[in-house]
Amino acid sequence: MFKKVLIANRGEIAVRVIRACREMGIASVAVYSDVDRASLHVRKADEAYPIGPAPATESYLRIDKILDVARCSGAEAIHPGYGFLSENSKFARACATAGIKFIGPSPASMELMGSKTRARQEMEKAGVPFVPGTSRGLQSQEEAAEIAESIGYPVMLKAAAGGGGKGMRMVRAREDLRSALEAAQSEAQRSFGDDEVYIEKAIINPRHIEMQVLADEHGNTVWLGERECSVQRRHQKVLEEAPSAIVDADMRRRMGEVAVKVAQAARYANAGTVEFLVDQQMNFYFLEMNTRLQVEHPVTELITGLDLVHLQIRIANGEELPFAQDEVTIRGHAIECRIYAEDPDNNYFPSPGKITLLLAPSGPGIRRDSGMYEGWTVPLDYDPLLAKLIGYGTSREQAMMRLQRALYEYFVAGIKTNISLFRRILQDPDFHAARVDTGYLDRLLGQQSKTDVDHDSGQTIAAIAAGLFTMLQPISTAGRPGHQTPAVASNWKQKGRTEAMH
Amino acid sequence: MFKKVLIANRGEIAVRVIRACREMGIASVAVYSDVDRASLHVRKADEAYPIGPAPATESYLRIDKILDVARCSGAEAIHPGYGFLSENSKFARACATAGIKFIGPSPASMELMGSKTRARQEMEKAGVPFVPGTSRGLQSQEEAAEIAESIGYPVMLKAAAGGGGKGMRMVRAREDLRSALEAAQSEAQRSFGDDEVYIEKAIINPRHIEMQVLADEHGNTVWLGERECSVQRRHQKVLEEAPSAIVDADMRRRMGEVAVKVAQAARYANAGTVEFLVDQQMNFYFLEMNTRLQVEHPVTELITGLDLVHLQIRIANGEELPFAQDEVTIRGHAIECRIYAEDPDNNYFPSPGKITLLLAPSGPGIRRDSGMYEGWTVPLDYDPLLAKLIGYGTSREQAMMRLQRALYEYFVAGIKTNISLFRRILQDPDFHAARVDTGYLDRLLGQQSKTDVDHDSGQTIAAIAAGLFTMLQPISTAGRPGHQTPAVASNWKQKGRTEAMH
Amino acid sequence: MVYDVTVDGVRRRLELEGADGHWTCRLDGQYIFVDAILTRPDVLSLLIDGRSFEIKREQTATDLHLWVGSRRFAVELHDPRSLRSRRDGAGDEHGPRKLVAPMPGKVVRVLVEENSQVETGQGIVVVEAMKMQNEIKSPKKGVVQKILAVQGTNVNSGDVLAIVE
Amino acid sequence: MVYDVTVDGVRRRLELEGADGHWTCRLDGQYIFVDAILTRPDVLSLLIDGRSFEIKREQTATDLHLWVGSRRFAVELHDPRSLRSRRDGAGDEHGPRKLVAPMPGKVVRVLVEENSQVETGQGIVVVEAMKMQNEIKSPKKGVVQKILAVQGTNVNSGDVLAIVE
Repeated sequence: MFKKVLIANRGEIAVRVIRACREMGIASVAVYSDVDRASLHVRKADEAYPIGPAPATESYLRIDKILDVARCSGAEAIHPGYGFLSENSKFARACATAGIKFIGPSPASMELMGSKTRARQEMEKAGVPFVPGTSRGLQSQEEAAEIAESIGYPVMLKAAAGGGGKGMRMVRAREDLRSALEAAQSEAQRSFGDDEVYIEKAIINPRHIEMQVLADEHGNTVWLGERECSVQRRHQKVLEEAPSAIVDADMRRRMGEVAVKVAQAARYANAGTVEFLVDQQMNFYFLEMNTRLQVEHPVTELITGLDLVHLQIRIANGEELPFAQDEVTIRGHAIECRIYAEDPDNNYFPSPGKITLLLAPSGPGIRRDSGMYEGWTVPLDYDPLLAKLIGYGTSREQAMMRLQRALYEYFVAGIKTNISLFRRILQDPDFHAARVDTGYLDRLLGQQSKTDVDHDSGQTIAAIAAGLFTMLQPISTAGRPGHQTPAVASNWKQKGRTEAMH
Repeated sequence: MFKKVLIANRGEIAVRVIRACREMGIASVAVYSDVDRASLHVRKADEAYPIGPAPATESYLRIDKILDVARCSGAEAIHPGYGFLSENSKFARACATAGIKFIGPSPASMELMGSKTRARQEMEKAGVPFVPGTSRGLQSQEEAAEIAESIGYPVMLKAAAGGGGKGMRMVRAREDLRSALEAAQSEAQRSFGDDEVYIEKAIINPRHIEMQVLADEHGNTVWLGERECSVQRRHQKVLEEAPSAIVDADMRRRMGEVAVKVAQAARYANAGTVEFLVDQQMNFYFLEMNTRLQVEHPVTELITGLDLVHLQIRIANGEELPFAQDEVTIRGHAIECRIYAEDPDNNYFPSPGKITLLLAPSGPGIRRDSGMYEGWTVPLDYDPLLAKLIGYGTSREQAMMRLQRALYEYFVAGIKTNISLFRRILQDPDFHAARVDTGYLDRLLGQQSKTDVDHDSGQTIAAIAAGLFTMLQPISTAGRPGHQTPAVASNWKQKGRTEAMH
Repeated sequence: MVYDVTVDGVRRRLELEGADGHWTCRLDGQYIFVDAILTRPDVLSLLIDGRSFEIKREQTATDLHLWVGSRRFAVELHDPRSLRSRRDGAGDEHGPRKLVAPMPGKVVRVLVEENSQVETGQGIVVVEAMKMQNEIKSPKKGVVQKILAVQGTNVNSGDVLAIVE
Repeated sequence: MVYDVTVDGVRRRLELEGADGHWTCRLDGQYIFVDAILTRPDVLSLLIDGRSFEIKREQTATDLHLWVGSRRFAVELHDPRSLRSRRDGAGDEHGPRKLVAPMPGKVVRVLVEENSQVETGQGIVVVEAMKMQNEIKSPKKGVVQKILAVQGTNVNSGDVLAIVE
C-alpha cells in the first residue's frame, strides 16, 4: 500500500480524502493557496505545503508546483478530488512521467471521455443507447437542417467540448435553426476555443440519472447503483439521492450493465460515473462519463455500505475489486444536500466571509462531510460548496424526515448559506412524490414561497430575545462589526498584497 | 400517530428520542431537574418542564411529577429511555392508569423479567438454555452445597433481584461456599432489600453477547442480530459491536430464535434485549432480558439500516411490524464507544465540570449521539455518559480504522473523558483479533500502556506552541481560571440553594 | 430595562425585569414570563409557558438578525434613553441611491460611465466571487453620479460601488 | 520574546521572533521555523518543515496542558522577566501534605478523625460524583492535622479536603 498520498484539492473533498488516508494508515499531504492557510484540510493533513496565490490558475491548477510538492514530500500517489485537475489528462500523464500514481483512470480513458463526439462514436460502436442525433460536429447549416428534420423538432445544439450549459441551444422550430447554430458555435468558440457543435433530439423534462461504476486494473468492472440528480438550479446539482424513486430493480440492472459496457469500451479503471438522460417513457440515453469521484458519491456509499475513496486507493494500488457484482447489496435510501455559501434571499449570490457561529447536526442517519469550522473565513476565490449533509433512512420518507430534522439543527452565522432552500425542497409535495426533472427546482423557485404560519409568535419571541441578549451578552463582547470586520478586511488586504507579489 | 410524546430522561438518550419524534412529526416534551436547565435535551425539545431538584429521586424518578407534566402538556405517550424509570413496572402501570401510553413492554412482562428467579422458571418451561444451576433462591447452606457439588465447581452465587455485580460471588472450592453465600446474601439485602440468592455454574472467561428483539402488539416478533458486549470495565459496558466476530450465520439464527422464544414466553411487546453468556465452546446461555432500549442500540441500527426508536414509537402506536424476519438484512460492521466523563489517568474518577472546548468528529461512517456542547457544565449528579461515538464499516477492520480516525479528531477540554481508553483498545492486538471476554478490558488496563514513540518531538512542539499561544491568544482572554471558575462555582452555589429550598 | 425593539419593521416597546434566569417581560403592555439562559455566546434558550425556543443571534456589518428556530427576523434595538435614528444609507426613491456590494468579491467590469443615463435594473458593475460573476444593478432610473468601484480591485460586503441620482 | 517553558517536567528556553504567521523559534539554541495561525481560540495550527500539527490548549484551575494531536503535555510557562516559583501546594514527602478533591462532587463520608494516625493509601474522605463513590486516600503516612471536608457539602475540583502532617 502507498505510504503517502498527496491530495491535489481543497475544501470538503480534501478533508474527505485525508480522512480516508488516515483510516488506511496512509500519511496525507495537503497543498494550499495563500488564502487557504487556515482551511480545514491543512489542519487535518499530516503535511501541508503552500503552492501559490489565491487564483486557482496560480495554485490548484499548477501541475508543476503540485508535482514538485509530491516529489519533495515523497508522496507515491495523488488523489485529485473533483474539479480542478481531476479530469485533466495532461496532469494524469505528468504524474505517470514523474513516477507518481494518479488515483483515477488512465489519461487515454480521460481523453476519450473528454471529447463528447469521440466518446459518442466509440460508445455507439459498443452499442450504448444515445439520444437520436449526430455523433460528430456539424459541417454546415444544410447538414444541420437535414438531421433536425430527420429526428424531429425540438432539437438541442451542443458544444462538443462543452459543459455547464455553455454553447447549448434548444431549437423548437425549423426557422430558428440557423441563428441558434451560429450563436451556439460562437459561444462554443468563446468558451472552449473550439466551435464544434453537434445536434440531438431535445428531451422534454428529462431526468438526470447517473450510474456509479468501479473498475480495477485487472479487467473487473461493477456497477453500484444509480443516483437521481435531477434537482438542479441553473444546471448545477443541488440535491442528489440514491436510489432514484423511479428506477426499479430491472431498470437498475439494465442501466448498470450499460454503464459497465461504457467503462469497458473506454478501458476504464477506478471510480467513474456514467450519466444518463431519462425521458418520460423511462428510456435512458448515455450523456457522458465523468472520469472522477463525484461530489455526490456519499449517497451511493450509504446505500451500498462501501467506501468509494478507500476502494479508489486500493484499485490505484493495483488490488483487485474485493467483491463481485452479485455481492453488492443496495439497502435503504440516501439524500445529499449541497450546502453552498450563497444567499437564497438575494438571487443565490455567493456569500464568502467569516463564520461567526456554527451549530452542526449529528445523530442517527446523518452524515456530514464538511470543510467549515467556526471562526473560519470562507475565501471568495473558489467554488461555494461548504459542506454536504447526507441523510440515510430505511425508506425515502425516513431519509427525508431525518434530513429535515438535521437541517432544523444546522445553523451557520456570518455568511449566508442555502440551508433554507433544502427546507423548502424537502417540504414540497412534488419532491415528496418524486415528481422531479431537471427543470423542477427552477420552477419551484419561480413560485412564491409560502409564508410561515407561526410568524407572529416568532416576532414576539424575537422581540423578547433581543432584549434578553442585550442583558445577558452585551453585543460589544460578541460578533460585533468592530470584532469581525477587521479580520475580513485584513484578509482582503493580504490577498491584494500576495497577488501583487507574484 | 401520537401528536405529542414526553421523554422521561435526560442526556444523549433524551436528545436521541427527541430527534426521532421530530423526524416523525411528533411534538416532544422534555423534563429537567434544576441542574439540567442548560442541558441539550431542553434546548432540542419543543416543550420543557422542570420536575425538581438535582437528585434523581426528587426529579427523574418521580413518577407523580412526570405524569403531571404529561397530563398538563397533553402528551399521549412517554418514552422512558434507558435507566431511571425505564424498567420500573410501577411507572408503566401508572402511565396506563393515567391513560398515557408507555413506550415499552407491558408491566407484566417487565415484572416477570425483573425477577431473575421467576424469569428463569418461566424460560426453562419454554425450553430456553440456561447455565446449569438453580432457578430459585437457595433455602439453606445444605441445599447450596448439594447443588454446587452436582454442577461442579467453580460456581457463581447471584442475587435474585441483582444487577451490576452486586450480591455476586464466584466460589472456586467447597470450603469457600459458606462464607461466600453469607456475604452474597447480606450484600443482596443491603443493595436490593432482598437477600434471595441462587447458584449457577461459573463460566470462565465468558463472552457477553446479546440479541435485539422487536415485537409488535399483534404477536409478531423478530430478532435483529446480536451485539458483542464483552468489553467491560468493572462489569460496565464500555464498547459494543455488531455483529460479534465469533458468531456465524447459523449461531446467529439459533440465538435469534431463542431470543424470540424468550420474548414470546414473556408476551413481550416493543424493543427488548435478550442477554446471553457464551462459553469457550460457543454454548450460549440465557442470562436476562432487558425490557428497554439499550444504550448500545445504534450498532444494531447501523448494520440493519433500521431506526429502533421510530419502530418503538410505531409499535406503541399499535402498528404492525413493517417487515418480516426474512426481510431483515445484516450488512457491514458497527462499533460503539461510550464517551464518559471520567479521568483515565486517575483511576477513571468521574469528572464533571465545564466543557471549555469541543472538537467533534464527523464524516464517512461516523455517527455521533451526544448530549454535550461547548460551554455546557456537566452536572455531577448523574451517570457520566456524555456521548456515543459509533463507527460503521464494510468490515470490522474498516469500522475500527474509521473509529480511530474519528477519535483522533475528537477533543474535549475542561473535563476529563475516557477518549484515550478507546484509542488504546482499538490499537490492541487482542481486540483486533477479537479475542475478548468479560475480563478482557480489566486485564488490558492492568498492563503498562506503551509509551509514545514520538514523545520527544511532541515535547518540542508543545514547548514552541506554549510560546506561540501566549503571543497569539494571551491567556487572560481565553479559558482562564478566572473566566471559568465563577460559572462552575455559581452553579454549585445555585445547587446548594435550590436543594435547601425543597 | 426598557427597550424599543423593531422586528421586521414593526416597532415594539419591551420592558424587562428579572434575575437568576427568570424574567418578567412586558411587551407592548402584555406580560410574558420567560425562563432564559445563554447556553453559549449568541445562542439563547428560552422557555415560555413550557415551550422551548432556541434563539441565535447574527450580527453582521450592517444588520442584526435573530433566528427563532429556523426563522430569521431583522431586529433593531434601541435603549430609548440613547435613541438615535438608524436611517442613513437607505435613502428614498427621490434622492441619490447608493449601489452597494452584496458580498465580498472582485470588481471585474464596470459597465457604464459616470453621468450616463441608466434604467432601473440595468447592470452597473460586475463583481466576481466564488467563480460566479454577478451583475450589480441600478436600484432606480436616473443618472450615474459617481462610480467608486475600480476594475480589478477587491470590495467588501456593503462597500459603495456607485451612486445613482 | 523569551520564555522559560517546562514541558512534562523538562525546562527549556524558548525565543520567539516573527510576524504575519511566520516565526523563528530558538529552542535551547536550536533554530526552528514555524508557520503558525490561531484557527480559533485555544486551537493552534502549526506547520514545521511541512508537517502539520494541531495544538489544543486546556487551562484548568490548577494546570495548563497542551495537546499535540492526541498526546497531552503538562506545560508551565514563565516570562523570565517576571519569574516566580510555581511550587506551592505540592509540598514534599516530609512536610504537611494537602488532600485535594480530584473532581467536583459531594462529600458523603469522612472516614477518620482529626489527629488520627493514617497509613499511605488509607481512605480519608468519600466524595460522590456521577453515581460513583470515590475514596480519597492519604498521600503519606502520618497524622491527620486538619479535616476541612464537611459531610453533605459540595466540593470543587482542587478544593482541599484534609491536611496530613
